[in-house]
Amino acid sequence: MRVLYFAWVRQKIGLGEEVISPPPEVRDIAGLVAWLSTRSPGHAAAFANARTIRAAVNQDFATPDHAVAPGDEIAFFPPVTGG
Amino acid sequence: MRVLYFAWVRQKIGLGEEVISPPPEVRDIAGLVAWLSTRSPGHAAAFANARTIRAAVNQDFATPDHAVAPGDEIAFFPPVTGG
Amino acid sequence: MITPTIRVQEAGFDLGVESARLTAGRQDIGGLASFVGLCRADDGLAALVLEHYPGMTEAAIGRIAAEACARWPLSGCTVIHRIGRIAPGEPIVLVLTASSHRAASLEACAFLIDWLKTGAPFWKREEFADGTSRWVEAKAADDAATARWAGSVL
Amino acid sequence: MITPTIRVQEAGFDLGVESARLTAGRQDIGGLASFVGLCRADDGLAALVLEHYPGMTEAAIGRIAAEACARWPLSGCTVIHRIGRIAPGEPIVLVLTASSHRAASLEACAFLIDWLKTGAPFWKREEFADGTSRWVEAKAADDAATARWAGSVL
Repeated sequence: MRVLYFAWVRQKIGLGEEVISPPPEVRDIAGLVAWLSTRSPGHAAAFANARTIRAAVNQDFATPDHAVAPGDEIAFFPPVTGG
Repeated sequence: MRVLYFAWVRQKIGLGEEVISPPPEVRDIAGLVAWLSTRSPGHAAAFANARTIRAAVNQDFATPDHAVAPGDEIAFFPPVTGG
Repeated sequence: MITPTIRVQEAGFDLGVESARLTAGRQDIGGLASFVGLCRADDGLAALVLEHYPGMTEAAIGRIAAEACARWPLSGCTVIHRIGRIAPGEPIVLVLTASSHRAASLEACAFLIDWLKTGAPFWKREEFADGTSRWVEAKAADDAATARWAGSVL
Repeated sequence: MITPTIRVQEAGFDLGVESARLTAGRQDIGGLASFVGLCRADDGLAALVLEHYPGMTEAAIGRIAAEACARWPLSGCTVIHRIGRIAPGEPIVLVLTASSHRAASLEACAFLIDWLKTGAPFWKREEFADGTSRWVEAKAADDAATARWAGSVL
């Protein structure tokens, strides 16, 4: 599973991208956030306030209950500010 | 009093402009239209359907009850179609 | 309060040139909205011929632009309306509005073009390839679009 | 159904060039609406730095543009969004919509810029003259503007 980070999520984690293999009980975005938060203090800081984080699964916006699977491309980022 | 005609009002009357001296009982746009209608068959045709005619007094849109005075610049034209 | 740029002219205009003129040297403009009305070749149309009321036209557009500046915090406003003969594909009218924020520029632009349709003394005549010609009739839809901006003092 | 032109690029763009490209050789366009978002020099801003999600960005803008084409009868649609470093006074985003009628072009243009603000994965960081830097926070007003276009399937 490939995970991408953008904007201040990327800065707090200190990585733009990582390849991970979460345990099988991680089935959705919410579960993945909980599991990622344990990986480093940076991860914990980035995901500390889940309300300020948005996610995408395979390049489509996804809610916390969206399923995640081994081959997916997952991304975490702040609310978007384009335009 | 100077009267200007535009678009099909001008074409029906056959004049773009004329200087007129209506009698003193012509006090407003409605009265002026009635008086102008008697000047020629072209005038009569132009003003035959008063609902399709708009007016301006001194370059400002005016309703039929708007007063007219000797020094005024009056204009008659169809509803506008700019833009 | 800014001074709108208003021009009534036979010559064409260039959106890029006018927008560059409005924004040149500025760092306070966050949104620039524009509308260009063009001549469509509907039903064998050969040309549009636009007549106007010299003097009143400029005054009417000036009042409409001043009203837009009073309603929205504009940092720039350009209105150009062509007269005379216009071929299909050519531009007829340009409205350009700048503001620090996008909503103001977009709303003022829509307001101005709606009002120009119903509040400025222009008349369009259509000339067709077969030599016939007819005056364009005012549309109830245009009055309705203008009425959206209720409460105007125009 | 037209194919929108969508570009995500570091380079600047020119409104005049893009509008000429969209209307070249056409005689069926009655209205061309545009919006350009520019970088303001607020509070000592030295530059905006725009980050995006390559791949998803283009897909998201493509879905938003397709939705606009489904809602309004557009005869042309261009969306250009810059990324990277942008100085005050420079353009950030362009939305250009053409239709046979003005209302469709104006509404689709407003729809697209509202949606781009909330539906495409861009993030802005502000760099200030004093060397500090901060991520721009999403605005509730932008969500409200997007919500105006209720019923979207996006």
